[in-house]
Amino acid sequence: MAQQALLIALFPLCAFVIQALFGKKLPRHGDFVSVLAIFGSFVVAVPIFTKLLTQGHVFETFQVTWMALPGVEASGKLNSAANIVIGVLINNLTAIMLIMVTLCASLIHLFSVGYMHGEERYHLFFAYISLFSAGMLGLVLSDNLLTFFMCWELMGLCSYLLIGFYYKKPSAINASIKAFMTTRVGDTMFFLGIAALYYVFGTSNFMELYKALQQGAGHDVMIAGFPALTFIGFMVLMGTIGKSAQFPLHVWLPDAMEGPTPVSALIHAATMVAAGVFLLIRMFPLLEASHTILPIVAYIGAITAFLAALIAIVQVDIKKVLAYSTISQLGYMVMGVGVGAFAPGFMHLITHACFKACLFLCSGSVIHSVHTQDMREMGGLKSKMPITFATMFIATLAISGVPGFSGFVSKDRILGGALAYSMEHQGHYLIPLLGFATAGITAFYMFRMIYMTFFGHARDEHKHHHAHEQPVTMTIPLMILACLSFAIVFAGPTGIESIDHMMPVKWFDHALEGAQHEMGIAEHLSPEAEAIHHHAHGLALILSLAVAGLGIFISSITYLKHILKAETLKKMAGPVYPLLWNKYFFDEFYIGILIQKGLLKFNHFLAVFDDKVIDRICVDGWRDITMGVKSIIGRFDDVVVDRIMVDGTADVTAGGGWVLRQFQTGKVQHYLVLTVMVIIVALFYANLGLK
Amino acid sequence: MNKVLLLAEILTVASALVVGFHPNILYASVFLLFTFCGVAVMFLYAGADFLAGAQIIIYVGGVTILILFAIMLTQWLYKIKLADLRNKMILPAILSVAVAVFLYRALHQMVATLPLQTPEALEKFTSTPKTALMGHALLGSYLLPFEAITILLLGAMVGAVWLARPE
Amino acid sequence: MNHLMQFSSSLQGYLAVGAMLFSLGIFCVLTRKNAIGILLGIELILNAAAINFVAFSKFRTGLIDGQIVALFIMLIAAAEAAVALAVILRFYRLKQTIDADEASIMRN
Amino acid sequence: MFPILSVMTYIPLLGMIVILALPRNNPNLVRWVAVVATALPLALGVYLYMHFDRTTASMQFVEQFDWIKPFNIQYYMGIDGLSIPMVLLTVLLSFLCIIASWGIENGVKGYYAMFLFLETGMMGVFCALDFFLFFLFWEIMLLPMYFLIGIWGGKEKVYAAIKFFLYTLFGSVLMLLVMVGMYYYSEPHTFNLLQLAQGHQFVGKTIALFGYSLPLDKLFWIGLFIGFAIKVPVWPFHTWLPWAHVEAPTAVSVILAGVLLKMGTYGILRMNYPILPEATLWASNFMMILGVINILYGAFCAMAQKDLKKLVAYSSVSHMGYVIVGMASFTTAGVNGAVLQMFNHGTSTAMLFLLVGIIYDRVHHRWIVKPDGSKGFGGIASVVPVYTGVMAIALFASLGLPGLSGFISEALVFLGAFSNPKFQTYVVIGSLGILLGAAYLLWMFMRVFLGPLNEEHKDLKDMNWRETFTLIPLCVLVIVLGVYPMPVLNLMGSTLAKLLTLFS
Repeated sequence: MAQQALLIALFPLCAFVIQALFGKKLPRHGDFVSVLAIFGSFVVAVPIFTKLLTQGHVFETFQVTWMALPGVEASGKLNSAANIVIGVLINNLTAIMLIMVTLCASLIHLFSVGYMHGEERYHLFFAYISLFSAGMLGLVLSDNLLTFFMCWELMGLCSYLLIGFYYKKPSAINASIKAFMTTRVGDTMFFLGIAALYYVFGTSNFMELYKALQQGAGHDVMIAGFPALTFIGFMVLMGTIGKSAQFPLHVWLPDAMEGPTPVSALIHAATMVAAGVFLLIRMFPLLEASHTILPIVAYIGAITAFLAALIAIVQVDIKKVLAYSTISQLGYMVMGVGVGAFAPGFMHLITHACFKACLFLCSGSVIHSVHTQDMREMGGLKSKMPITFATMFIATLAISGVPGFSGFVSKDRILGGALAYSMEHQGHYLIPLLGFATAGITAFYMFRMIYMTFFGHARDEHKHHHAHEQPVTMTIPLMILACLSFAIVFAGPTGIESIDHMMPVKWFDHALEGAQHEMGIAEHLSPEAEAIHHHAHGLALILSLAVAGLGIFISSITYLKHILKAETLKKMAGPVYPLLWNKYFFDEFYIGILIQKGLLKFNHFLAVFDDKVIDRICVDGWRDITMGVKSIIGRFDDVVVDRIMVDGTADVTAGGGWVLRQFQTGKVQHYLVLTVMVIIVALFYANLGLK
Repeated sequence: MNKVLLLAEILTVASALVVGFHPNILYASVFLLFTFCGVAVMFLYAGADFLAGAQIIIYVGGVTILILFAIMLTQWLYKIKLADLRNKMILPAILSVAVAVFLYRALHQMVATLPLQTPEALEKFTSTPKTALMGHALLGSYLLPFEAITILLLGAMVGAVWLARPE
Repeated sequence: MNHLMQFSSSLQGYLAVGAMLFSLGIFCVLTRKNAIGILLGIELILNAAAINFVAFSKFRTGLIDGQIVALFIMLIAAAEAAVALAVILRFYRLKQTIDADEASIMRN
Repeated sequence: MFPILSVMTYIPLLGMIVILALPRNNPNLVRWVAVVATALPLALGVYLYMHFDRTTASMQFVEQFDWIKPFNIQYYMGIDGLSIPMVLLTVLLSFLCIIASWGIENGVKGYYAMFLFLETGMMGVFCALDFFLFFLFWEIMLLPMYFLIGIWGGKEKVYAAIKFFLYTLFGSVLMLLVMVGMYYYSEPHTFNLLQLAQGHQFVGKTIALFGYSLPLDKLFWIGLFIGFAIKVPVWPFHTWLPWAHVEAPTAVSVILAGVLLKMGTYGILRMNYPILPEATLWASNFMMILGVINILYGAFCAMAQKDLKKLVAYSSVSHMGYVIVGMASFTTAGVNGAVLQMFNHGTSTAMLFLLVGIIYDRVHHRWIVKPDGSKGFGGIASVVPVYTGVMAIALFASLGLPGLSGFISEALVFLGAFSNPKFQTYVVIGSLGILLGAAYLLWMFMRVFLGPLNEEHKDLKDMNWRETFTLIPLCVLVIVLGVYPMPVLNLMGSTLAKLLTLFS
């Protein structure tokens, strides 16, 4: 089965090759190739998933030697210790990820057919997006960090290409290079983490890593002055921070909205950015073993979630709101992993992928219809676009944490985990605090978006007039994704555990338990801890319902009923508002200070240094030295010194025609004189030596 | 017999002096011819009969004539005075003398390090006719350099013809 | 006189003549402005080298090798003279002079 | 046995002679002769590749006989896993360069003759196993290069050529001294590289110089290293490279970056490592530092360049730094990665230079930003899509994107270097190069190809069949080796494994 599973990644890869080479000549510019390929992947992924559902557990591996690097043992025999082995790992996590990615990708492909219709470079769009799907699926299938990283980077490339898809637009290409470079900061460090992993464990295979960790390997190794596990853990975290747009490398994701909307849905909401969280989950045993990293993870997540949510409040671009909300939700997942709520973190990854993809596609549908992204120019679209409205509303309920929807289940569990963590570890009260605050803010800005877009009166009559519902290829994906936003898909009818625990089938929890067992992190809580957890989850349920309700309430009275003026809120915020509007001045700091004042100045300095100091002074400067000798000797003999020393010696040693052009006579005999002098010196020494 | 050798050496050096110092290039080249002849005699006395012959044929018969041709082709005997304009002479003179002195000293001292044959063997070697010996050497252990020099000569000839061809 | 004759037929005599020819050759090469004059000097230098080889062959090694090398020197000298004279003729045709100082176009 | 290496080496020489004998007024005939004279070695290279025994570390296709008996100089040719990737790279790039030079109009005969002569020199360097022979080919190669830059180069060609010549000559002098020294201190006197490598001959011996007693092997090591470092070029001996690359005609830049730079690192692996292993270990730290400096310095300088070709030239400095780092790590992955990087850099940088040459042929300038501050290009992706696509592949290969060849070698280099606990800090610093590499290349790509179209270039023509033909093989190599590097890796595995036993 593992070999067949490779097809899941290979289908889109083949589609990419076909599209890139022949796409332009195919009928319909070959969009069907990509769509069929990803549906093929979905079809292959389904049996794996059904196996998980029916048997509760899947585990398959398949490995090949990719690079044989023979080493020699002391006895002189060749060995293969350094060989690089890659392969496919299919376990519960993989199976869930596969079905999620293939499903979302299929739907988004389908949506793109309508959305991108008639665009220039239509075939390339599908080529890139197929390559992306191949990368993401390859990443999910990888059983080792090396291929994981390769796919990771491949996705980075596709992200770059797709953000810069409208390559004539300066803002788009700036955003694309920013995205690539910012994530590459994290990627580079992630790669160092992989190298360190190789050094410590001699492998990057996940299963072997888990086994080694269970045996307690790696605790006594130091790297560059740090404990190895902490070093690796930190580097892996940096990878996540780059890819999942966590604070402080979150700046690229909002700009990435320059890409076409399906790209935002697929890459910058559902899959690629979630890959960072997936990485943390895959590496969880290592993070846990290092002890120092997990709190950092939790804080990074909590801070990101909170800061991004705050910015989202003031955004007026519908896609930017969603972008910041994505950052914020990713922060939740990271926080969940950080507080040890590993399963809820993963669950949130999946649920978020579904409802965020839905939200993005809905926003795409709106944008496609009214040709603007500015929410201030929308309004009152509810009647014009009923399906879009309904699906988007469902997804909004899900992300806001309303019971009965998927987002509620996962978010509530994360918050419960965070609360339990702060109860167990005194002093970490900031984490749940930020978490709950974010939950409220999320509900607020999401409903703000819904109200501004669909309710009220039309603010731009012209645009409103032309608005229309989208064709069926675009609405079907919306509906399917909206269906997946209900809690029942993942947990139970309401999502509230105490009510739902009679439900016989809780496939998700079973699958995750299996996965945890496999990783060697199966929880065996002490009775006290059990009690704390139970208590915390109960408290979290009440609190999260309360804050979400509060958020929705404020949003409603402000943007729906206009009882509270948005202007009043703005005034109340005081100096915070400009801070949020300018996104905490991160861009100014990175681009203005670090890059322009720092890096580019330094580059320029080095280039000048290279040209003027090393080349001109150190190399060509021999001329000046000989010239200096000349002036010391003075006018000893015009003929000898000026014409011969300078013309001859200086130029030859000077090492450059710059000198030759200025001082050289080009006369044979002057060189000969020099030659003869050398001969004399040589003979003189020969005489000395022969004595 | 040594008188002849001494005379030859004097002739060699004296005419070389003329070559070095005479302002007229034509005279210089004619005296170069005498130098070559003197060297040929020295070769003869060193037991190098074949070389002496070759010296006469190649240098006296070939090179010198070539040089004279070149002079006549380039410096119209009637139009341009043949006096050779000189560069500054002091430094070259110093250098040349220094070279001569140091070279002689170096060689003189180096001689001691060379293997020395018995006087009988040397005498026997000097008195043997060399043509046959050289022939064997050239087609024996020196075959490769010999072939190389053949190609060099051919190349030089072709090159010279090509360079001097009419436009 | 006898002493001189003794010297002249010794190894030292040959070496002395060789050294003198060599230095005169160098002098000639360095001072003449005329390209043909320079060529004359080179011929002298080469002959000086040949003399030394022959001398060592006679007075020291008693082997044919020295003479072989001398022969090669001659051949190379001949080749060199041929090419050099061809170059000079060419140069003369180009510049209407054979003053070596004029041959400085390589200077760029 | 058929002397395949000699035949490969001398066919171009034969071609050169034939070309010199051809009439001057038929440049196309000259070109086709050159194509044949490089295609034959390429075909033989394919034969070599097929029949090369991957399982042994010993020399193959050996030709050995006495050449200059009195000095024990041998004519000794042979290849092992270290040389064969370089030999293949040489024949391939030479062939492609001959085709890429089709546009040369002045002095066609001389140009192609010199080019073929150059190929002979390069082949010889990679095949020679006798130090004397090696040195001979090394010098042979210098001469045509000098003329190719000095005659067919750009505006400052003479300066660049002389600079190149003097720099490399300086290196050659050091190498010559070491060569003679090795000959005299070896017992029995020999130039044979394999014999020199036996028995650690130079360890513990000293030599008196300037009144100091210096360890012989370290002295030799330094001399050789400087000689080769100039070729690599290792900072601070690199300043000839931007000049030479920028002024040289396109194909010569390709050869320069694709093959000549590798001679430096090849030489270090061929001589310093096996002959002087103790000194190599002694100097490993120093090499590592230089490697890291190369990576960063090259990258920083590249980012500040305004001339496209100069940017690529500095990127070569940076990329050769990876080779040094990998070599100095003494781990299986590191050294394999270094040699693979030599090959991969050869292909990817050749692509970049060819591409820059193509655009230069069209518009006769290469400014990213013109000296007056205006944009040199901008947005040409829309007029030359195929060109842009190929450029993107070359670029991404060069910046180490997974799936393309550069990544594999860089990854191996870093994995290897990190596995040596001595060097972890250096690797952490050096990894900044990965980041900077992406930065300058993408920034260049953005300024040249993306954005609004610069109206000056709206009539730019896309690549013609000849240009496409030169780039396709490289493209294929870059992609195939990026996905499955074994075709090259398995050539060198056994040889490098044996080499590493000296350091364990």
